Amino acid sequence: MRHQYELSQLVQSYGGKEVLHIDHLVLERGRIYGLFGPNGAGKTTLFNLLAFLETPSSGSIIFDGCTVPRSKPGLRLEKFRRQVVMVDQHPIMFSTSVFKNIEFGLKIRGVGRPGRTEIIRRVLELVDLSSYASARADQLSGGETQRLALARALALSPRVLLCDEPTANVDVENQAVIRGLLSRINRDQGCTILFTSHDRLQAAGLADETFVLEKGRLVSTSHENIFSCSAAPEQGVCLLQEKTRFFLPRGCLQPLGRSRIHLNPEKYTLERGPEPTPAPGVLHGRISLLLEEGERIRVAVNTGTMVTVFLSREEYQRHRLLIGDPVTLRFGGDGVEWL
Amino acid sequence: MRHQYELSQLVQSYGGKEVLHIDHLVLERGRIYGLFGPNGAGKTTLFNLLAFLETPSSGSIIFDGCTVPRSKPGLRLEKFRRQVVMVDQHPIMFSTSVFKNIEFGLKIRGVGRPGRTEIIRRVLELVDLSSYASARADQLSGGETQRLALARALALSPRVLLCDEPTANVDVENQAVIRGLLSRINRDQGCTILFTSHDRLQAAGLADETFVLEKGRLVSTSHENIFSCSAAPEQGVCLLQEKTRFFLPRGCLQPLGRSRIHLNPEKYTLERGPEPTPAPGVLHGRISLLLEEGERIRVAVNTGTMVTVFLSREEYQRHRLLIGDPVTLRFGGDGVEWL
Amino acid sequence: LANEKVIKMSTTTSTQASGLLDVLLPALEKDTGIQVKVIAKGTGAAIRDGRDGNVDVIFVHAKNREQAFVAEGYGTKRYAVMHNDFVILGPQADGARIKGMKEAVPALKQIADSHSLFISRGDDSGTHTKEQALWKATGLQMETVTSTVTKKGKSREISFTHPAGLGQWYLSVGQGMGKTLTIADEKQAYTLADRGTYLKYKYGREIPIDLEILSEGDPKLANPYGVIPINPKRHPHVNYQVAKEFAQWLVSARGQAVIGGYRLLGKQLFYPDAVQ
Amino acid sequence: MNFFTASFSSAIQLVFSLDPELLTVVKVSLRVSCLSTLLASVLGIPLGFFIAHGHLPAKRLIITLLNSLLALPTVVIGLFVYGFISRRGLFGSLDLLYTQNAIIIGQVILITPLVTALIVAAISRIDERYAKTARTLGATSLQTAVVIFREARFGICAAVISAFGRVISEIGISMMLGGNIKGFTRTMTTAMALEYDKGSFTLAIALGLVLMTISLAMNVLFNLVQGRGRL
Amino acid sequence: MNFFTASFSSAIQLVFSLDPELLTVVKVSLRVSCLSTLLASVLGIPLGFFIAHGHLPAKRLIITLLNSLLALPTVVIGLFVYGFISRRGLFGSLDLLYTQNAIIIGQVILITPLVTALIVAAISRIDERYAKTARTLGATSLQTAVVIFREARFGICAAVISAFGRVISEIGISMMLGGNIKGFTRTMTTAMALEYDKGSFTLAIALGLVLMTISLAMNVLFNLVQGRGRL
Ligand SMILES: Nc1ncnc2c1ncn2[C@@H]1O[C@H](COP(=O)(O)OP(=O)(O)OP(=O)(O)O)[C@@H](O)[C@H]1O
Ligand SMILES: Nc1ncnc2c1ncn2[C@@H]1O[C@H](COP(=O)(O)OP(=O)(O)OP(=O)(O)O)[C@@H](O)[C@H]1O
Ligand SMILES: [Mg+2]
Ligand SMILES: [Mg+2]
Repeated sequence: MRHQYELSQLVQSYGGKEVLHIDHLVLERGRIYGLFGPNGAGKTTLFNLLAFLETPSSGSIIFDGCTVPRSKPGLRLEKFRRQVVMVDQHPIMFSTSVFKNIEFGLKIRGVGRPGRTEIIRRVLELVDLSSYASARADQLSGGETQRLALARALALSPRVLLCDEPTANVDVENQAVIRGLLSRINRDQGCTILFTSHDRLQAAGLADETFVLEKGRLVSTSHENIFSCSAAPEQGVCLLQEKTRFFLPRGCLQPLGRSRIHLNPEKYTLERGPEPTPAPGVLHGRISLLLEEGERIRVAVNTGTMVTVFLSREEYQRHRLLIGDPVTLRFGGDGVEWL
Repeated sequence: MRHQYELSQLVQSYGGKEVLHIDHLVLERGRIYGLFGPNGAGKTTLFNLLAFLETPSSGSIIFDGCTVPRSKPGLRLEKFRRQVVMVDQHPIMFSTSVFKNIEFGLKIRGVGRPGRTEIIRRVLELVDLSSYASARADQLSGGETQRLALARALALSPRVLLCDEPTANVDVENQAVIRGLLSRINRDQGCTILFTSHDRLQAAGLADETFVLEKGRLVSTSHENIFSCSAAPEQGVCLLQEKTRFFLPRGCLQPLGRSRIHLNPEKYTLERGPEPTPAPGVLHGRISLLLEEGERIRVAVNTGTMVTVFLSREEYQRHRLLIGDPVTLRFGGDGVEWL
Repeated sequence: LANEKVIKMSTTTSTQASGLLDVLLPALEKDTGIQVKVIAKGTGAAIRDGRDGNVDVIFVHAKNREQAFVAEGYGTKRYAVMHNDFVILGPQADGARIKGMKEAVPALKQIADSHSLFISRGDDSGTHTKEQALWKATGLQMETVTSTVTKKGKSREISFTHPAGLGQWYLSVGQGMGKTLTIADEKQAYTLADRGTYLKYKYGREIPIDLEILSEGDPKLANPYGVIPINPKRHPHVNYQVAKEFAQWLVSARGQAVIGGYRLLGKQLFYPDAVQ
Repeated sequence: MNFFTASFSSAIQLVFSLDPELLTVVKVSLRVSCLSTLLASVLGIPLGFFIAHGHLPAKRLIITLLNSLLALPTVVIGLFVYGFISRRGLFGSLDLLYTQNAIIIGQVILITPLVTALIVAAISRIDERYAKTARTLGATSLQTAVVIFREARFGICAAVISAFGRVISEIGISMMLGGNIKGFTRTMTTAMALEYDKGSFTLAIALGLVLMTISLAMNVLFNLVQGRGRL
Repeated sequence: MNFFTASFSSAIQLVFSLDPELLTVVKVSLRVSCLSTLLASVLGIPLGFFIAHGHLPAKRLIITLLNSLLALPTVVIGLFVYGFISRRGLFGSLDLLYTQNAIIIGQVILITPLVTALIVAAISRIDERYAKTARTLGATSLQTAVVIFREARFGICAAVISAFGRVISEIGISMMLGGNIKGFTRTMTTAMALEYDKGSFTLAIALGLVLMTISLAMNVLFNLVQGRGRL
């Protein structure tokens, strides 16, 4: 049994509004998962459920082979919670010292004083906050708070670690440190890790697998290249982010008014050089970013708005693209989707 | 008189600890400034002073030609505050509706009801939160909150806008929107903008000028390539981020124990291809990222740790570097600094 | 504390506030070894305590109600212990011109006729009972306020009688003697008071009240006190033997001597009733 | 024991008889309690705000003193005020003693420390960032205070309600400074005390029940005014 | 007027004479007040926590009822308890009437609603994320409650201090259920009332001053125990 979580028909609603609806999802033990999605997609909501901090409106969660009972008043979920620690998006610190904030979870788990001191020393060092041990935890700066929250979670050596935007507000140096930390505890302790992020670039190397939530549902789009899109005066043309004119490919009708368009970064063709005449599905611009992401290369093309596409290493080597090179992107009807 | 702010000998201490110390700094009207620096460097502290929300321990601020009086109880700083709005790192929402949160500042400024409604409608649209107008503001998701906070500030058309990490927690699509918004209000309304960020890439195109704070002081380092650094067993070698061996250049002695090293990304030479023997000041690796930043190209080299350097467009065109290309970086004694 | 010789006594505030108990009880303890726990409250509440069996003995001044109390079997016997007297007080200016009048009833009538301010205790206390009786005797037109109380399923009427003019010249304050005196003094009004409290307020304080005795000595103004041990047949737990011993000591020559000898500010307050 | 049931039926009877005397007593009680709660709030809320938010050097000491004042007994307040407003006192000429205003003065002294202390507690807990946000949005000190009040509204309501509960159930001051004068300064509690002294417990409890009903009604009203939202 | 100065010197004299009678009275007062505050806290704090944090359907209604209970007059409580513990009452055989325990019972009834209501107010304002954080760190319900208490400590202290102030200055219940028996149930306030009844205002105020001093001392003590930290 290698399933850490198995979710079925998991729904969470607030005031009648469904903000999360997952039909089925299995998360395996000892892996690192990245969770992406726009604001309000339900990422934090999902984490709250996975950390047993809220009760879903309906649906079931199987954790480590045990069905999590639906919370009733007085029901004790500590058994589950002790194995899963969530690091909040905006972590909150108890109004005591940094040391005591970390000590809290350890005390609860009955770790003896010398053990506690040793663990606290170690985790503070990991996040480079050793000199803050006796500082007031609720007066730290934004990034310090974020790091302390991670240290507080790490001290408990959880089986599952849920990090809600672990590197937001954290400085570049420590972002690398945190990513290193996460992969290390995953490797050394077999800890299952889920994290959310809006920073694809930073997160790219970390996750073994990624999911995208959109309006509360798991979607297969990669969540790149989503643009607000309004109709231009001409027929069959729309304005991406009110700036870039885009001829819609044949067979692709724009919904009325403003809407959102998704240009699939894997379903396109790329040619070097500009194409002089505007044609359906065609965008041109200059290359602005090139980035290695695993076995593929991310290419950001400045067409007025920034459009991202992916190339395989071979394609890239064939094209030998440089920053500033003019290119033409051609999206077919299957590469364009309305959201 | 084009000076928006003139700061002299500005010091802020908390409990005897000096967290900010700026000898002299002039910020000009109508420009966009980026403020960078590691966690705890004092960025938020500086913003609090610039927004007249805290009183400096010592030093003076001249705003728009007027010296800001040192706050005494009962002193009215509203005159100044009405021109400067700060968007917090972790913005706090009043526990009313989204609409009323934005309305607050407008009401205070005596904007009439129809005017208010119109402005609120407009700014909500700007940050794509129109459908949330009647939602409870303190129950929004992380990124929604961030965007609402910006909208709340924009509604007031301030002369100066201070954004503390405006795009942290915001999704990719809206990050672009926010950057667009900031440059637009800067252009259209001549609003002076200061923002902090840890995301150099995102911020690159936005700022007219950038500053770096480090331990409360303005520094000239670009804050790139700062690594924790511990001594390796061999003489004259250190380990960058406990991973990459680095032979220190001649004349460059490592302080005892752990410390932090800065490799200046502008003081180096780059050569194509690997150099087989380890030599002082030399790192090699493969290119992992190429990014256009104004007139120069950012190059990230994966040497085990990620090292960033900058190339001018000409140099870049000369080298014709591709992702994955092996390169050698050579830092002289003046390119290496201990922090 | 299992002292057999401890009893609880409910009494009116006047016995305690006048200071009598402060000399009486030590003498009692010296003679008989009896310790008395004193609970001072309004006459009505004190009688109520006796009815409920919360105390062993009561020491009050409301003769009719005391007799009823014994008749209903709550107490064994009323021992007539002592009396003091009431006096009619008023401001020095004496707008109703009653100074020196020997008889209380005409004096009150004169107060009513001149519509001089009169403060009534209005609390159904012994003093109030006496006042109502005097007013009735004046032959003035009286008003009666009746309120109905449901008790044990039966309705019971409680009535108050007062001369016409309530709220104009006749104020009913519903408070203890001391507070009533303070109010009367403050408003420079007439009132009926027991002599003990008056003396205390006139001579026993840093700031004496201004009121003066304008009429005294009428036998109708006598104020008898009685002591009643609670009937053990009703309340088997009461310490009847000691309570009886206490009552008997009070009416003994020794007890009576202590009472007769008590001086407040050089003036005698209480007159023994059981002296042979 | 059975006087509970008896009291209950008396209370109902009292209320339904709409006894004019009862009505007067209720009216006096409500008027006095509402006014003194109002005055104490007007004094105590800003004061509490100032103590909690002003940068006072001796904040802790002030709070300790304030808390000690919560133990001020009604007798002391009664005598104190009496000293001032009695015929021989400083303000004797105003003829305040034994009026409803005298009760109000005493009760204001009684509950202002309570309101203040509870406001300090309610406001201290409000995150400083609310004030900061209001200020950066351009609020004056007063407008900032309004924001903080809105965030602390539940605590503030609790303070005001406690104060109201304290005064409407208060006896000592009403008795000493009001004088329990029938038709003028007789309140529900002094009427109750009087009934008790007379030994008519049933009526005393019946009045108490009426008082509780009124208090409940006031609270329901307050709750409606306070409106919906997070507690 | 000048009885204020007179009272002041009397108070000092009283304290320095270390009058054994005064000492007994103070001891009784402190014992009764401390015990009833303790008991009411033991009842009211968990109850308040439960009301604030439990997912009760009728939370708002319960709070309204609770607030109405704040107006419970001492006479009613006194009579109510009297009904139970008087000789003819349900618990008459326990011989509780006119003992310190009777006062404590009455006072606990008096202040438990106060403590509970103030605790509800204090705790409702604590950000839910504190509880959430504690829970994700593995805290049981009890441990979570402890965290919330620590964050709400200032409000909780205010509640307990108010309750203490209320009982130590309370007269009605002490008088009715204690009986003001010298040496046994005479508290500072009933002694004060007696002195007042006797017309010795000076002594009454002097006793009041002693009471205030004791209350101040208790508060300073409390402050020291409470320790440093944000208010
Ligand atoms: N307690 C709540 N009551 C009502 N609505 C809520 C509540 N919590 C969240 N929501 C709403 O549910 C939606 C999903 O919120 P959630 O916090 O899960 O988003 P998210 O994916 O974490 O977004 P972000 O990237 O901005 O953090 C949002 O639209 C939010 O406004
Ligand atoms: N109220 C305070 N009391 C004590 N120390 C404080 C207080 N506010 C900030 N500090 C300390 O001052 C330093 C600077 O804090 P500041 O918030 O300005 O950092 P920052 O540059 O904004 O960092 P970040 O990128 O993490 O937001 C930090 O070390 C912080 O712990
Ligand atoms: Mg979120
Ligand atoms: Mg900051």
